[in-house]
Amino acid sequence: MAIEGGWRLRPRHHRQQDGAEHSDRRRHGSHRLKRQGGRGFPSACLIEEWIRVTSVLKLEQVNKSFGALRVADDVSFDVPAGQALGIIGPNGAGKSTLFNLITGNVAVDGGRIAFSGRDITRTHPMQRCLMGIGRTFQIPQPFEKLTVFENLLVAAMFGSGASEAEAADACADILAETGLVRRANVPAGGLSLLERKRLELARALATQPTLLLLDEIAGGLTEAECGQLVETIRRVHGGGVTIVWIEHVLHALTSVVDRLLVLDFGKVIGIGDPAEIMESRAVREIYLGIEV
Amino acid sequence: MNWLDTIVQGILLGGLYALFAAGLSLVFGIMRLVNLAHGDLIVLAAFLILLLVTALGLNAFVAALVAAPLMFAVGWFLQYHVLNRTLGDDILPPLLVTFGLSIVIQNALLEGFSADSRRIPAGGALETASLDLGAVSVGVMPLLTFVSAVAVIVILNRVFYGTALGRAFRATSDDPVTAGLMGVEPRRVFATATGIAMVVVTIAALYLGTRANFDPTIGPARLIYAFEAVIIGGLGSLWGTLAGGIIIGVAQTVGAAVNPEWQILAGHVAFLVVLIVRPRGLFPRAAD
Amino acid sequence: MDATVRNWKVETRTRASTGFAVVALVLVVVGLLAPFFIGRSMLRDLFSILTMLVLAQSWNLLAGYAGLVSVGQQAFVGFGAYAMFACVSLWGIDPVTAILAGGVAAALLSIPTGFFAFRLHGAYFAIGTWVVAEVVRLLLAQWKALGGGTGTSLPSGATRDMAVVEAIAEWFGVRSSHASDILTYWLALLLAALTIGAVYKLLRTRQGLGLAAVRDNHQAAAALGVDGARLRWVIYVGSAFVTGLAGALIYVQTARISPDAAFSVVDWTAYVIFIVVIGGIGTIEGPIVGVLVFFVLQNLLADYGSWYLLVLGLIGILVMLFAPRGLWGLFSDRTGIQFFPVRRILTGGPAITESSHQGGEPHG
Amino acid sequence: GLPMPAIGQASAVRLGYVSPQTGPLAAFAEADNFIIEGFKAAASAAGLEAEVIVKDSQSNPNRAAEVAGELIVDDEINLMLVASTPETTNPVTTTCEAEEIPCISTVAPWQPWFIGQQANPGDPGSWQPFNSAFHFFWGLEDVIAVFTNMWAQVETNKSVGGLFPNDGDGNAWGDPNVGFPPVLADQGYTLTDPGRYQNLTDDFSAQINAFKQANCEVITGVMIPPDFTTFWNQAKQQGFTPKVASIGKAILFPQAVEALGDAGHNLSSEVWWSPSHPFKSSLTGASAADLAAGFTEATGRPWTQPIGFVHALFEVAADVMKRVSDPTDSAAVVEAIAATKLDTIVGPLAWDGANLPPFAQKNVAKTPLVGGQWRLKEGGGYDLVITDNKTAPNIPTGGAMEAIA
Amino acid sequence: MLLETRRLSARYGDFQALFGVDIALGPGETVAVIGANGAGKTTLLRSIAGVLANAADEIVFNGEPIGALSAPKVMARGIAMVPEGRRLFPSLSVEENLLIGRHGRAVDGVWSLETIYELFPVLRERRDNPGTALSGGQQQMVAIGRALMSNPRVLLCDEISLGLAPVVIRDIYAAFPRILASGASVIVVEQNIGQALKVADRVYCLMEGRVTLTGTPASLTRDDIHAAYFGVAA
Ligand SMILES: Nc1ncnc2c1ncn2[C@@H]1O[C@H](COP(=O)(O)OP(=O)(O)OP(=O)(O)O)[C@@H](O)[C@H]1O
Ligand SMILES: Nc1ncnc2c1ncn2[C@@H]1O[C@H](COP(=O)(O)OP(=O)(O)OP(=O)(O)O)[C@@H](O)[C@H]1O
Ligand SMILES: [Mg+2]
Ligand SMILES: [Mg+2]
Repeated sequence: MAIEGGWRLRPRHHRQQDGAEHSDRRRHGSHRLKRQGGRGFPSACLIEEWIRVTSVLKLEQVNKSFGALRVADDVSFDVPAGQALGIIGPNGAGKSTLFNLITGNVAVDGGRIAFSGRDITRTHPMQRCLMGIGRTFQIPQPFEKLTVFENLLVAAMFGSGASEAEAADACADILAETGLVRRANVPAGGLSLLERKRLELARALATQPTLLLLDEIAGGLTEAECGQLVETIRRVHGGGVTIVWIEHVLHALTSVVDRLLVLDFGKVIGIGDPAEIMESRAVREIYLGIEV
Repeated sequence: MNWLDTIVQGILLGGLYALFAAGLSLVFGIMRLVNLAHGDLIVLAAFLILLLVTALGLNAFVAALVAAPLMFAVGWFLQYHVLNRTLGDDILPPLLVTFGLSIVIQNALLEGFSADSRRIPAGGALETASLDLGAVSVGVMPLLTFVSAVAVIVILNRVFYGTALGRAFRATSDDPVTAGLMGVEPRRVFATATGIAMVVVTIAALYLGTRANFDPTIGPARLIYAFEAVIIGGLGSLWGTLAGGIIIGVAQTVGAAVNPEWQILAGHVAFLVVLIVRPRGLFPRAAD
Repeated sequence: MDATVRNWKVETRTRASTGFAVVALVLVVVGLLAPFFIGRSMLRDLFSILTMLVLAQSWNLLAGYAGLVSVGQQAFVGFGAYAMFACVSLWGIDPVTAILAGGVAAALLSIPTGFFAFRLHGAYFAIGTWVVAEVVRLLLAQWKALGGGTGTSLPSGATRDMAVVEAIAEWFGVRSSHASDILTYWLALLLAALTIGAVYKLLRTRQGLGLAAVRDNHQAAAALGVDGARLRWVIYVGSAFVTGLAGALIYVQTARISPDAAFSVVDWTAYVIFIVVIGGIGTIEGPIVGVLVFFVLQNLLADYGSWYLLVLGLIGILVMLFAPRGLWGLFSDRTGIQFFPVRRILTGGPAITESSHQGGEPHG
Repeated sequence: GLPMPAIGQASAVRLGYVSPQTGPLAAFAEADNFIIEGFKAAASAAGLEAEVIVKDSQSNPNRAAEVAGELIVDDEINLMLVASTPETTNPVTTTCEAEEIPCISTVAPWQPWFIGQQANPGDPGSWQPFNSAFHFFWGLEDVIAVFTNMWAQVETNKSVGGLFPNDGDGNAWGDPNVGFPPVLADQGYTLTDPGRYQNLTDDFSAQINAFKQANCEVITGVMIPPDFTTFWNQAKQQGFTPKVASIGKAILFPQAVEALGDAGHNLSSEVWWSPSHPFKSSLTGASAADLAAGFTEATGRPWTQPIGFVHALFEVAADVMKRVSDPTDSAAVVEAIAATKLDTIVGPLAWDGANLPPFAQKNVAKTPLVGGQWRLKEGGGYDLVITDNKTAPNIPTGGAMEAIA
Repeated sequence: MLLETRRLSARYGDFQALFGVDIALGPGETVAVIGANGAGKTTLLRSIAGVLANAADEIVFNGEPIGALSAPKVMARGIAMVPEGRRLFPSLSVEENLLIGRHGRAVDGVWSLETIYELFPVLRERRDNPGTALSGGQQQMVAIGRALMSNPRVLLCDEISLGLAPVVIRDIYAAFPRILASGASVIVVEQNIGQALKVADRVYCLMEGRVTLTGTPASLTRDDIHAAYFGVAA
């Protein structure tokens, strides 16, 4: 299933090779550029930008309740550019809801969400995608009547603004990377659950996001598949993409993320170095179920 | 102008619409089946009652009692053998099949009963009898209609939200395959639901047929009010359907009181206004 | 690293479709020349077929591709027709210009109605559009200058005095009523060809793909950057425009209008739905097949009174039950033939072994 | 002693006939087959070779226009005949007028037919006569006269309630210029007209309240049967009991009156034709009573008023075709229609402009109209009794007006 | 044997997903089915449960051929399934979702609302919520509880640990002895091989619709499993 040539994140079509940022739509994307073109010295203006946009994602006292149930309780954290943040927590802690708040699928009750320095608290989900937030859904939501390949094309053409020809190449590569190439021309409605999950990932990648939100994509994979997935995510991350990953398969998660955040009853009860977090009493008790 | 009377007549009219809508509320609200033949099925039931009244000389109410199980069978059969095949996420197959059915019923009735305008005799005095309540006088038949509507809705509510059968109805409408894994026979459950809806249709037919003339082609005209009542009430909410019927009824009589030109329009406008304010109706189901 | 050879290819055209493009062109040309060699009665039949086809294509675009199942298209037929009548009868405008005005009026009407209808989804949308159409009907029934509920007729001679009718009459050497049939036929042919062309073009662009995505899952589509709302608006207003044009054109030929006729849900929406679904929804070929079947049935059965409608209803039911993807779907599934392919097939590269076993299925 | 050039013709005369044989208005056309069979027999006996091509409008105006087009273009008819309600007569007539095909129409009061086809019905100055279309029936002025004559027989306070729907008939009857209002005002009646309601309305409390307020003792209007039943029942429930109710259309057919149960007793209506009309068919020589009896015998159904008019339509067609030498010459056929002078089963008929305003004189011919009341028979069923014949004294009455109990 | 498949084949349209699969389950046994994505594990369970149509004698339960029976009939005989992807009923509350598990087979036994609330206490708190307003993991708990409500003789579990927090997985598998003690036999489909091997008496490995490996957990080596998964020796 390995692919020759490998897949890498290519610059969005409208981004100029010399590093000058012309797109008004995606000004915030420049931090990633810097990592890609890291060999040279960044220009002064880019440094400015770099400083201004140290955190790609910033949540300030975000609150959300479903009826009497508090699912986000004064959640505040930020994710610096290029970081990979893992989120763990018991079932029902509010992890997926947090993603829905970040992508705008669920409206916040209070608080502020900023993306690359811009307030996006009230921005439409579609706009957020165009700004560079890509996501997977925990319960896959493929376009069932479109083929797998067309599913990706949609993401690539609309999400990253690529032309159809460019998008087709990128999609084909992503299909190969995610092991779906065999199923490229099958309507997505005929996929098995795990194939659907891969499609979720592939589609999110095809939008060429600067921030990638992954919701439980490693569950149900065999060891080998899991290893491959981790490789993929590492590579994407290496390409400069900021990642937030919700996962219950801890060994996969901890092998990628730089920081770990623990959520319980909608509250952030810990954030920091993965190893430390995993050792913490709270996590061992409420999440791993190890008696202490 | 007598506003009290206008409102009271509107509420009573709402009872009639709610009765038309209650059967629809079951199939549309619970199975998400847009039944365009609903109006024609009411007319079919009315002809059935009429047939029983004229052929056997039964009283209209007794005839309706006899017709109800027959209509239950019709509904059961229809759902089991025809409509079940159209269910799914797509609203079009049921739309088309029931539209075809509507045409078939209308024209079959035309062939069988001609285009004559008929009426079910409700037993002389009852049709024109009324209760004088001082400022307003309330017709006995409209009052009976309203009371029947409320009774139908109370009973249906108990069945659908308080029994294992009702649970099976709702589960099947969500996901027939998984319901099958629970031991629910989806085809039978839907057939039973439609059968029950047809019993309600028979009750509606009794009042449709006794209050005014009907002919084979009169069904679709009332269908739109029934749909409006179901939608502004909120999908799956039977009380909502009653409320929806009353809103449309009152809007119509108030509109007419201003000027009869606005009577029907006012009902539609009330529907539009409710949906602009609450796009999912007054009492939407939590999960949809 | 950049030298990776890419041998992926994306294909949409099929051999049948390339051949068909030529055939289609020939058909249009033959259609344009038809008045030279066919009689008037055939011309009128073709006119009805073509106008119904336009209605069917625009409803299909709406329901089959955008997932907006409207039961209220008669609003635009009627409104377009009434606008045309007002232009001709009240303001003395030439009917051909008035047809355009009818289309524009319908498009304008679609803006406020869309504002309302887009708050609704699925079955709600269907019923909502129906109610809106009723409201428009009831409002126009109050327009006393055009006869209120009674209706009105075009001034006699209005169609005979249409621009170019006289020229056509001379050219063909026919009576002016025949000449106006020729003109309306040409307009219908033009409208049908342009509608099909425009729909196909739209579907082949990225917007077409976006449309399919939104219809399948609007939440996921939004999360991938597809502007579903804008797409829906474009489609809704566009199909209202086309429907309005068709309505105005139809009533130029009928020459008499009344609210019940112009806003008939059965004539302008139910039969259209019937046509599309019988033929195959979500395909461009479907409505074409459907409209032909419909007319054959009508001609065969129309003299049998209520039996005609009864049989029509039964056929609709049977097709829906046993060939839910319509007659064209049935054919296309068996043969894999598509004249208007829109599916993008990825070929080349390593190991795309399976291709879809439903290869014939378009996004429908 | 008329010359009969039709005999020498190579091809048969082609008559197109459109009527609502199915759909809600089908009751109007129930005698079509019976009449057409009779016509064919009589015509061939008289040596007229005529082919009748019948089309069903399905009670749908769109369909009516379409089949009219087919008759003209596909079947190349020489003369169009059309009957029964403006929904069918108007689209067909409009098509014929545009195609310059001669057309004779009936069974619709002439105002909705004539005015309803004008481009701007609201502006009498703009009304144009038709070139090829002709109509025979009575008009609103007749029904108004008949109704007021009937009302005059009963002691009332001259306060009238009007029920006019927003359709072809209702708009004509309620029209402030040509309808009921000006005439009633002239005759000293006060009319309470709450406004045009839509057909198939389920509640008439607004109208009932208005009538009660105005203390109306007379009710009139032109309603469809279900609406009248709804109104009549609701009126009784609300304690509103007028002395006279003269209603057009709704109680035309005996079945519709029977549907009211006992509440139909003494309702009054216009009578266009009945078996007791003292006229004979020019085609078959049968009297009105013969025709009605023949229909009942053939079909087992009671006679209805449209029978006479549909028959008369074919009488006129036969008469016209006898008088033209070339039936394909539209202009000649039109001329022949205009020159018609015929004693038909619905009375003497001529497009001579008698009793008509100038604009309609060319295209309309009037037939006599009287008034009648439905009376409960012993042992069920109703009889239509002619109670007023001031407008047509040659038609005998069968009794005097009675107030509704 | 309590349940056996005999040369079981299954297809979706033109696409054949299973080719002559033989597996067997004894009373009180736990059998694990493993295999790569798309190997046909779900298809196998769906065939047994009666969701997919088969020839009657392809599946034998208690000596009776049940391959041709519909899902409700299979369920009434005591085979309950926890479907892949949870599939709760959105218009039913959590409690109703559990209760409907008894619809086709209301057999008294160990499992009742009470014991299931004991097993998953969080469900008791949310009993009146619509089923789908729960988190993914909570939904999985409801799905398991719902299948247990009929006190089945055979429980089919399709990837029940998918998406669950480790503590919940532990709890669920901790419940296995209780499930088995109540007299039920279990087929688990698991990607989590470690987990599967821990609970299973016997393991079947599927690859592209065929059984490529059978054995007891103890007898299987890593290499065996790898080979069975991918058709090549590691
Ligand atoms: N409804 C369907 N229509 C067509 N093909 C299907 C359908 N469901 C499953 N398949 C195909 O059948 C094969 C077996 O699927 P199945 O769901 O049984 O796999 P699985 O072993 O459960 O995989 P996973 O681990 O991904 O859940 C797969 O290739 C899948 O794509
Ligand atoms: N639409 C909704 N309405 C009401 N309650 C909801 C809704 N969506 C989620 N919830 C509730 O919010 C809480 C958090 O749900 P969420 O899906 O965010 O959990 P999670 O942390 O992702 O859990 P898991 O790891 O199991 O996926 C749960 O208790 C759930 O029941
Ligand atoms: Mg989650
Ligand atoms: Mg599976």
